[in-house]
Amino acid sequence: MIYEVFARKDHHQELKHVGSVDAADDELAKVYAWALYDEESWVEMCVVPRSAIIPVTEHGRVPVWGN
Amino acid sequence: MTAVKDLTADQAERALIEKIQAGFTVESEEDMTPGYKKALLTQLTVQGDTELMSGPAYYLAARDAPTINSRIAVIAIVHDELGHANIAYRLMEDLGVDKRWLIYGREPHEFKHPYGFDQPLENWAEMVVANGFFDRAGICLLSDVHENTSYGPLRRALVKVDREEILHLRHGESWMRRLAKAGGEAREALQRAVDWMFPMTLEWFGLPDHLKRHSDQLVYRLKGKTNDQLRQTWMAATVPLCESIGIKVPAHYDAAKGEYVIDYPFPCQYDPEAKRWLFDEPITWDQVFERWKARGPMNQRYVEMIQGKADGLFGGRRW
Amino acid sequence: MVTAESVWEVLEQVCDPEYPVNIVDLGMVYGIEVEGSAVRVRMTFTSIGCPAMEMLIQDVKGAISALPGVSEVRVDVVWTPPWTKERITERGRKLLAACGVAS
Amino acid sequence: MVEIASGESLNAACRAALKNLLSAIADTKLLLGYHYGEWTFGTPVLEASIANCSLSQTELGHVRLLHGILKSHFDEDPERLLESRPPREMAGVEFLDRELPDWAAVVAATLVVDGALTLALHSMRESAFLPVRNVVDKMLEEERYHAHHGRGWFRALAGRGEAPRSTLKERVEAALRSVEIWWGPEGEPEDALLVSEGIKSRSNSELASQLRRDLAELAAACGVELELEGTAQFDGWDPRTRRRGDSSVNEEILYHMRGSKNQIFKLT
Repeated sequence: MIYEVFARKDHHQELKHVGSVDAADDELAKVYAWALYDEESWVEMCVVPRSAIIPVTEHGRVPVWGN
Repeated sequence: MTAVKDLTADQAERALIEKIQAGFTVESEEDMTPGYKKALLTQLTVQGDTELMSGPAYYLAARDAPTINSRIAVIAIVHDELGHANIAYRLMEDLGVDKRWLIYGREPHEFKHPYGFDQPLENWAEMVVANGFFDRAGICLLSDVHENTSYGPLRRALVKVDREEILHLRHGESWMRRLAKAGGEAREALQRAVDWMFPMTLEWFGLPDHLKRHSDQLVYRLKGKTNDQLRQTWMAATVPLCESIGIKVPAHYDAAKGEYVIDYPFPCQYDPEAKRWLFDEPITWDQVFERWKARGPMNQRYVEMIQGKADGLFGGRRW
Repeated sequence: MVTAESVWEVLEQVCDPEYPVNIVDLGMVYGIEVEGSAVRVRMTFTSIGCPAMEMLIQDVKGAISALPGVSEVRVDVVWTPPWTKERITERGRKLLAACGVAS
Repeated sequence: MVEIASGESLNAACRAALKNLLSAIADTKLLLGYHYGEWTFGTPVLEASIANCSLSQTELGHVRLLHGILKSHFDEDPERLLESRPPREMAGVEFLDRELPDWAAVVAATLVVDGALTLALHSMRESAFLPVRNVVDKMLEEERYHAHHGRGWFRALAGRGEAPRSTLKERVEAALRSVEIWWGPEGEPEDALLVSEGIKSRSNSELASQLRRDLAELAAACGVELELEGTAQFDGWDPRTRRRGDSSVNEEILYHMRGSKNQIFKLT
């Protein structure tokens, strides 16, 4: 299952899309997000199953473009 | 390779090329033409495969690292490289290519990494020269892509890559200085490594500009510099480094020409068993491509390491 | 005669190889003590397995040794309190933002 | 609370016991670092490769740190520990003595062996011995994702059908048997001393029960039946090697970890 990874490096910044991981479940997705996107000591990081993302804008789409 | 003429004959291709040359950033598949997508996928495949294949090459050297600090440093480098491979494959996956197939489904000869990563790194000197030379080549190529690429998602993803590659380079160069300074066997091993790895990296940048009339990647602004320009950038960093530590390289700066000049017939024959360049046997680029296509001595083993056993989960590993 | 201030100052020239920001603004230097010509630095790293640890310690020793009046430099690596992003100074944040790190 | 700032301030018996414990943790971490490194390749997905590579780095970082403590406070020479000690003096968990044969064995090592070390470290969070207490939180923070990786793959493999499940069961049980020996017999004097002196908060047998409980809970949730009750025999058990027989780590692994091939590059 593909999960999108979001993170922020500072509390006063918005969450930003940093990439995606392929994982069997939520717990593994957490490990992989941590291991793959470790370029920052993020203050917050989270993963969202790609299937849970609902596009809103007209050209909204998944995967999330333009990380 | 598609000729520029062919591309510009197609109206849609021509329109996209004009837009891109005027500064347009491609953000999604809908912005792409078939020609653009194909050129981008080729570039990402080479990028991903190069990073991926450096993993086993570096790891087998890290496994015998002389100290715990140096072991940690190279394992961290392997970690970065695999992460970078994942970035390229992820971008391809978003364009409809199966990432698992890219990694686990292809035959060893189907990977599109440079010949340099089909070679064994047999001692610590070769490991650190790989960091100093190969990773420097990687930085030359990728920072050019980073600065120039018309593909937005790639440009953003490369921020992480660029930064981490600098650490690899620093690791390589500081060890090269240490080995040179240590003298004796360590220094001799360093010189031997440079002797085969310097020409190996020069060849890596590919066909000289005067033999190459066009490049899809330049037309679509997937990169900015030509092969010869990139080769010059690489030599401008590595030749002075080697000279400053008293290590000989077969190239020098020609002040009159204002550029670096290679001191042997380029390209020439290579003996992978002896790891020796035969400077008295010049060859054509077609012969180089043939050698590349036949792959080097470690191709099969490195791919087997990465893929483990085909059925994945439980088999013993062949490597 | 070397002073703690001059040591802090010179450490602002030592950069982390991955972040183009000096170790003082990254909040990695926990303390500096000067006794005569001997300097003791207490510093931490972002992770225990930091691959650049050896390199950075060498850089720190080199930079301090170059100060006039220094005869001995000791670097103690400490892990309490653990380093977090909160330790980065305001100036460090601006520098990081300026070079495009994760922004 | 008693606070002991240096190795010299420990009483002799306690100092010897703690030195043995820290060396045993470092030896096991060294082997974990090696196996995670080896299993940076040939995993079922690239993400798992990258995670293992990261795990290897953490473990080796911890070895470097523990060797530093052994040097400063216990007169140990890290170079001797790593390079010239006879293999039979090493005190790693036996499960790691040889190459891990398959992915299920890697999952077992992560879950059981790495998990046991994490419990051991956890029992020293409030240690009276400051040089350890001051580093434990940082170490535990770095270990957090190791446990997630072990549990996540246990679940994943348990859900892949009969054959994967039975291999997984076999590997986890073997790892657990090996760890039980490493913990030592109940009431083992060195361990009891470390607890009574406030170096550790819980005895190894308490930690062993905790590990069994954690595994039982995970296995139950995944429908795997694990044989958890130990039948370990401890006659002739040596607190220095944490073993009873004269088994020892594979020479080839040691050859790699000692950097024997690159002798001429060991510059001072």
